[in-house]
Amino acid sequence: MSAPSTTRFCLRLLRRQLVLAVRRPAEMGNPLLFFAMVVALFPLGLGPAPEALAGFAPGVLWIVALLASLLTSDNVFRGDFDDGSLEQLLLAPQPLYLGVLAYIGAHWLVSGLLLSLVSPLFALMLNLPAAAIPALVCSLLLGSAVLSLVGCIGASLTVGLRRGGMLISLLVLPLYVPVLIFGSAAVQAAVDGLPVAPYLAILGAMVSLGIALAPLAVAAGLRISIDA
Amino acid sequence: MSAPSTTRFCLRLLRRQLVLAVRRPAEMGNPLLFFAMVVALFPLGLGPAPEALAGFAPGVLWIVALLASLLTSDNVFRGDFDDGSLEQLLLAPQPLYLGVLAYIGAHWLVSGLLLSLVSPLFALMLNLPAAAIPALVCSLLLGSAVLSLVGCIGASLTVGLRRGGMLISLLVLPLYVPVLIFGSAAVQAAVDGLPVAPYLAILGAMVSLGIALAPLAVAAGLRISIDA
Amino acid sequence: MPSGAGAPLLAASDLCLVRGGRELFRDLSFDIHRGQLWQVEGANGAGKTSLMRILAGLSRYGFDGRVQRRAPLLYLGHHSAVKGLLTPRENLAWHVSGAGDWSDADIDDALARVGLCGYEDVASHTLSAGQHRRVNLARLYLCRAPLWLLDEPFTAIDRGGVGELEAVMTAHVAGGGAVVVTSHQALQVDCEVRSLRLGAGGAQ
Amino acid sequence: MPSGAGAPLLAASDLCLVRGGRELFRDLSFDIHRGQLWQVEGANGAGKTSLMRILAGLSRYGFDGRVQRRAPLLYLGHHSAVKGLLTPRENLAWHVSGAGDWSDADIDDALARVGLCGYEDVASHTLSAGQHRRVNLARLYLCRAPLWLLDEPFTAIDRGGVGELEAVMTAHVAGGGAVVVTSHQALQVDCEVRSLRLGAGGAQ
Amino acid sequence: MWSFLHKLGSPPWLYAISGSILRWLLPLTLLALAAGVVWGLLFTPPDFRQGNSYRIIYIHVPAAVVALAGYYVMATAGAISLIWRMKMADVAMKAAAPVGAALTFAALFTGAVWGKPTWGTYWVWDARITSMLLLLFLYLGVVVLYEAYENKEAAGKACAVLSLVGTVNIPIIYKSVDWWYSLHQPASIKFTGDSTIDPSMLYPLLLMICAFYALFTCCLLLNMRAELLQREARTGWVRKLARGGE
Amino acid sequence: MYFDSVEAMLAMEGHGVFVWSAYVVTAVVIALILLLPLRRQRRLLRELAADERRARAVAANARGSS
Ligand code: HEM
Ligand SMILES: Nc1ncnc2c1ncn2[C@@H]1O[C@H](COP(=O)(O)OP(=O)(O)OP(=O)(O)O)[C@@H](O)[C@H]1O
Ligand SMILES: Nc1ncnc2c1ncn2[C@@H]1O[C@H](COP(=O)(O)OP(=O)(O)OP(=O)(O)O)[C@@H](O)[C@H]1O
Ligand SMILES: [Mg+2]
Ligand SMILES: [Mg+2]
Repeated sequence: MSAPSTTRFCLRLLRRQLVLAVRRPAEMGNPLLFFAMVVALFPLGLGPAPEALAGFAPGVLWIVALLASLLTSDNVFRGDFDDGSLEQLLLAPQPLYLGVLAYIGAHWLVSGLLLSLVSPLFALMLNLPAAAIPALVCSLLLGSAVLSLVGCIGASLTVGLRRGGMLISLLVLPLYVPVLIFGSAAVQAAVDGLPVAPYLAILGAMVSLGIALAPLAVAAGLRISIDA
Repeated sequence: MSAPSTTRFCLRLLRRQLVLAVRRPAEMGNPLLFFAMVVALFPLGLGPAPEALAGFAPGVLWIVALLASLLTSDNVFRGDFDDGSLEQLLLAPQPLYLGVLAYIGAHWLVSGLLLSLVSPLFALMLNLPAAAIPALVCSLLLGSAVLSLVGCIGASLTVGLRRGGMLISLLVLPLYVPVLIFGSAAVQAAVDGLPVAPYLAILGAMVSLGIALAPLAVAAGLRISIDA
Repeated sequence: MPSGAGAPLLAASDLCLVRGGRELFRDLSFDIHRGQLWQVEGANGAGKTSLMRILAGLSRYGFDGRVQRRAPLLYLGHHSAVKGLLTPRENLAWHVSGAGDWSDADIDDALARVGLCGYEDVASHTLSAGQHRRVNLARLYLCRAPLWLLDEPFTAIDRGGVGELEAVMTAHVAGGGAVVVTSHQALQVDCEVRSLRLGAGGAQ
Repeated sequence: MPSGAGAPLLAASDLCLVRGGRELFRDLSFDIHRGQLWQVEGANGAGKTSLMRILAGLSRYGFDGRVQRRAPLLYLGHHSAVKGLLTPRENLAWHVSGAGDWSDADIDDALARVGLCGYEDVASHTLSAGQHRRVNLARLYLCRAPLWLLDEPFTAIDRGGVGELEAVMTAHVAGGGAVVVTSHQALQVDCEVRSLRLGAGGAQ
Repeated sequence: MWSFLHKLGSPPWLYAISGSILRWLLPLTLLALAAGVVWGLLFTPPDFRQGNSYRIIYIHVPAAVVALAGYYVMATAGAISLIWRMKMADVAMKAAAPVGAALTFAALFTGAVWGKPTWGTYWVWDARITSMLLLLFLYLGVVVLYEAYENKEAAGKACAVLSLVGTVNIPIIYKSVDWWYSLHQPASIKFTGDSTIDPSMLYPLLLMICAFYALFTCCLLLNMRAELLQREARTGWVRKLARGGE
Repeated sequence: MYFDSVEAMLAMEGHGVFVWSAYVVTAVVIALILLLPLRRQRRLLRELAADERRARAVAANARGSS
C-alpha cells in the first residue's frame, strides 16, 4: 500500500484550506475589513485629536489585531466538525500533529500574515510615527503566529460543544495577554526610540515553543471533541 | 380552526429563544465575559495610568459593548437557518414582523440588557467618575436596543450565505457609528457635568425608528435568505 | 369526501425550472385536490426538493410558472427543524404552537405515537438520527392543515416507523386531506397513489 | 479467500454501552474476518451508530469492553464530510489523498460511477441531498482499506444507486474485504449476510 | 410617460438604447477628461499658498462630489426595486455600487496624498473625511453582499434592502459625524477657503466635475449592460445578440 | 503652458510626487471601472456564442446520425 508521504498529505491539506479561504473571499477579507472598521471606531469613540491618537495607537492596533485573530480562530475547525471531515482527519493514517499544523498554518496565512502586511496603512491613519512601523509589522508577524497557535487550541477544545457559544474567548484571551504585552511594548519601544530586538526575540521564542507544543494540545483537544 | 392569537405566538417564540439562551449559559455569559476581558485588555495594551484610563473610558466602554453586540447578533438566525426552523417560521400564518420582533427582543434581553446592568462594574475598573455611571447605563440600555435592531438586519441578510464569513461586520459597523457617537458623547457629557438628556432623547428616537422599520427589513432579508 | 371534489387545494401551472444550466422540469401543471396522495419520484438530483420548495412558497425567484395555494399547508423538509438544546416536548410544543392550542397531554401523546415515550425530557441532541426526525414527524399527529408536503419523510426511520407513517398519511387522505410526498421507496398504502415523475437531469 | 480464515480484521469483546441511563447493548463479542458482510440492525435509537463509532475508534470513552483493529479501515458516518465550497472532484481528491496516489482520471472515473458525470466542477453545495452523499460514497471505488464501516450508506440514495452500492459491497467482500453496514432496508446481495441485532432501548 | 416607464422595464430596449447613448457619450467623456486634466495640470497658475500641490483639486473634488451623488443614485434605485418591484432598478443599483466605491477610493486617495504637502500628514479624523471613509464601507458592503449571493435575483433584492436601510441611515450618519466633529476639540487643520477660488482655476474644475458625472453615467450603463446580459443569458434576445456578435 | 520644461513639469517645485501619483492612481481607477465591465460583457457574449455553436453542432450531429 503506497500511502503518500506525510509531507505531501499535509501540503494537500494546507492547499485545501487555502482554496476554501479563497472561495470565500468575504471570510478572507473579513479580518482586514474588521480591522479597518474597528480601528476607525476608536477615533469616533475617543475623539480625533492627532496627538492623543498617536499615544494609544500601538495598544489599539494590537488589541484589534488580537480580536480579529480571536474571532476567526473560532471557525477553524467548526465547519469540518459539522460536516464530518474532522472524523475523517482523525481516522487518517498520517500523524495528526502535522495535519493540525496545516490547519494552523492556513489560519495564520489568511489572518495574521495579511493583517500584518496591511497594518502600516492603519498605523498611518492613527498617526503612528513612521519609525515605529517596521517594529509594528515584525511584532504582528511573530505575534499573530502565536495568536493562531493558541487560538486553535481553544477552538479544538470548544468545537464539539453544543453549549459552547463563544466560550473560546474565555479560554483563550488570558493566554493572549503575554503576546499583547510584548507586542505593544515592542511598538511602544520603537516609538520611544528604544531597541526593539529584545521584544521580538521573546515573541520569536514564543512562536518556537508554540509550534512545538500547540499542535499536540490541538490534536488532543480534537480527539476529545469528536468523542463528546 | 382556532389559531392562537398572534401575541401569544410571539410570546411563545420569545420564551423559546430565552430558554435556548439559558440552556447555553456560555452563550449568554459570553457577551459579558467578552466585555470584561476586552475591557481588561485596554489597560494592558495602553498602559495603566489612571487619569489616561479615565479619559478614554467612555469611548472604550462603548466600543467594546458595540463589539459584543455585533458578535452575538451574527448567531441570532444562524442556528435556526441551519436546522430548518426558520423555514417553519416563514411558513407560519402569523405575521413575520412580530416573530422577528421576538427574535430581536430576545437578543437584546440576553446581550444589551445584561451588559448595561453589569457595565457599572467595568466602568469603575476603568476609573470612570461615579457621576457618569447613570448616564452610561441609560445610554447603553437605549443604544444596545438600536444595536440589536440594526445587527439583526445584517444577520438576516447574511444568514443564508455559504461564503458569508463575518460579512455582517462590514454591513453593520458603519450603521453602528451614530449610536457610538451619541452614546459615548452622552457619557462624556456626564463626565464633564453637561446635560445628558438631549443625547438620550436622540438615542430614544433612534430606538423608536428602529422598532418601526427594522423588523420590516429583517423580514424581507429572511425571505430572501431562505431562497438563496 | 370524494377525490377531486371542489376547488383544488393547490394548483400549479406551467412550472419550469432551470438550475445550474440543466432544465429540471418544464410545463409541469397539476392540481392537488382533497383526498389525493401524490408521490413525486425521480433519481437523485431530478428536482424533487426544488419542486417541493416551490410548492411550499419557500422558493420565490428563479423559476417560471404559477403556484396557487388555497389552504394552509405543512411542509417538512430535509432539515428536521429540531433544536438540540430543547427537549422533544418543547420542540413539538413550539412547532404546533402556531396552528392551535394543544395541551401537554396531547403533545406527550403525539410523542408516544412516534415511539418517543420516555424520551420527552432529554435534550434532543442526545437522540439518535432517527429519533431526531421522529420528533419532527410527531407534528403529523397534531396538524390540522389539509395539505401536507413531505420531503423524504422516511429518511433514517426504521421499518416499523415507516409503516406507521404510511398509516398516518392514509388516514389523512381518507379524512379529506391531501399529501404530496417524495420518497425513493414504494409507498405501501391502501389508497390510490398518483405519481409525478421528474425525468431528466438527475444522476444516472 | 475463504470466509473466516486467518486473524480477524477486527475483534470486539464484551462491548457494553449505557447511554442516557439506558443499556443499549451488553457483552457483545464478535470477530470480523475477511470475506464477511455484517449488517447491524435495530430500531431507531437501538445503538447502531454508537456501536459503529466505537468500532471505528472515534468513541474512546464511556463504554466497556475492548476493540482490536488489525487493518486500516474506512468509516462513513451520518455526516457526508463533503465541503460545500469545494467541487466534487476536489472533495474526492482530498478524501482519498491520505491513502494513495490517484490520478485525475481515476477520480473522474469514480465520480462517473456514482452518477456524477457532468457535476465534477460545480460547487458541492448546489448538489441535491442524494448527490451530496454520492460524492462521499465515491470513495468506495478508490478505497484500498480492507474493512469498511458504513453507517446508513443508503440514506437519500435513489433505487438505482442502492443497487450499485450493494454491488460494490459484494465485490469488496468477494475480493477479501469485510463490510459492516447499518441499514433499515434488507440488503439484496448475493453473499451471506451476518446479522447483528441490537435489541432493547430503541423506539418501539 | 407610462409607455416610457414600460420600455424602461424592458431589457432589450434598455440594452439597445444604452448602447446608442454610450456610442457618443463615452468618447465625449474621455475627451472632456483629457482636456480638463491638461488644462488643470499645465495651463493654470499655481495657488499662492499651496503651490502646485493644489492641482490635485481637479480630480479630488470631482471624485468626491460624484461619489457622494452616486450613493443617492444607488439608494433611489434600491428603493424603486423594492417598492415597485422593478427588475431594472435592481440592475442599476448593482451597477452603481462598484463605480461609487471606486470613486470614493479615488477621492480618499487623492485627499490623503494632498494632505501630506498641505497638512503634513496623510490622514486626519476630520468629519468630512471620516464620513467619506464610512461611505466607502457602505459601498463595499453592497458590492461584497452582492458577490456573496449565488442567486443573483436574490442578491439584487438583498442589496436593495441594504441600500434602503442605508437611505434611512445616511443622513443620520452624516449628521452624527458632523456633530461628533464639532463636539470634540476642532482639528488644527481646516480645508482651504472654498469660495475664494480664482476663475482661472474654477473653469477647469467645473469642466472636470461635469466630466466625472458623465464618467459615472458611462460606467453605470456599461455595468448595467454586462449585468443584463448575464441575467438574461437564456432569453431569445441575448441568444440572437450572441449569434449576431460572432 | 505654465511650466517651462518637462523637468519643471515633473518636479512641480517639489510637489510633483504627490500630484502625479494622485493623477496616476485616479487614471488607473478610471481605466479599471471602464474596462472591467467591457471585458465582462465581451466574455459573456463570447461564451454565449460558443454555447450556441455547440448546441447547433449537437443538433446537426443528431440529425446526421438518425
Ligand atoms: C483623505 C483626505 C480627504 C478626503 C476624504 C476629502 C474629502 C472631500 C470631500 C468629500 C469633498 C467634497 C465635499 C462636498 O462636495 O460637499 C472634498 C472637497 C474638497 N477638498 Fe477634500 N478631502 C480630503 C483631503 C483634502 C485635502 C488634503 C485638501 C487640501 C488641502 C482638500 C481640499 C478640498 C477642497 C478645496 C474641496 C472643495 C471645496 C469644498 O467643496 O468644500 N481635501 N473633500
Ligand atoms: N450524547 C448522548 N448522551 C446520551 N444519550 C445518547 C447520546 N448519544 C446517543 N444517545 C442515546 O443512545 C441511543 C442510541 O443512539 P444511536 O445514535 O447509536 O442509535 P441508532 O441505532 O444509530 O439509531 P438510528 O437508527 O436512529 O440512527 C439513543 O437512544 C440516544 O438517545
Ligand atoms: N443552488 C443551486 N444552484 C445550482 N443548482 C442547484 C442548486 N440547488 C440545486 N441545484 C441542482 O438542482 C438539481 C435538483 O436538486 P434537488 O435538490 O431538487 O434534487 P432532488 O430531486 O431533491 O434530489 P435528491 O433525491 O438527491 O434529494 C440538482 O441537480 C442540483 O445540482
Ligand atoms: Mg431532495
Ligand atoms: Mg444511527
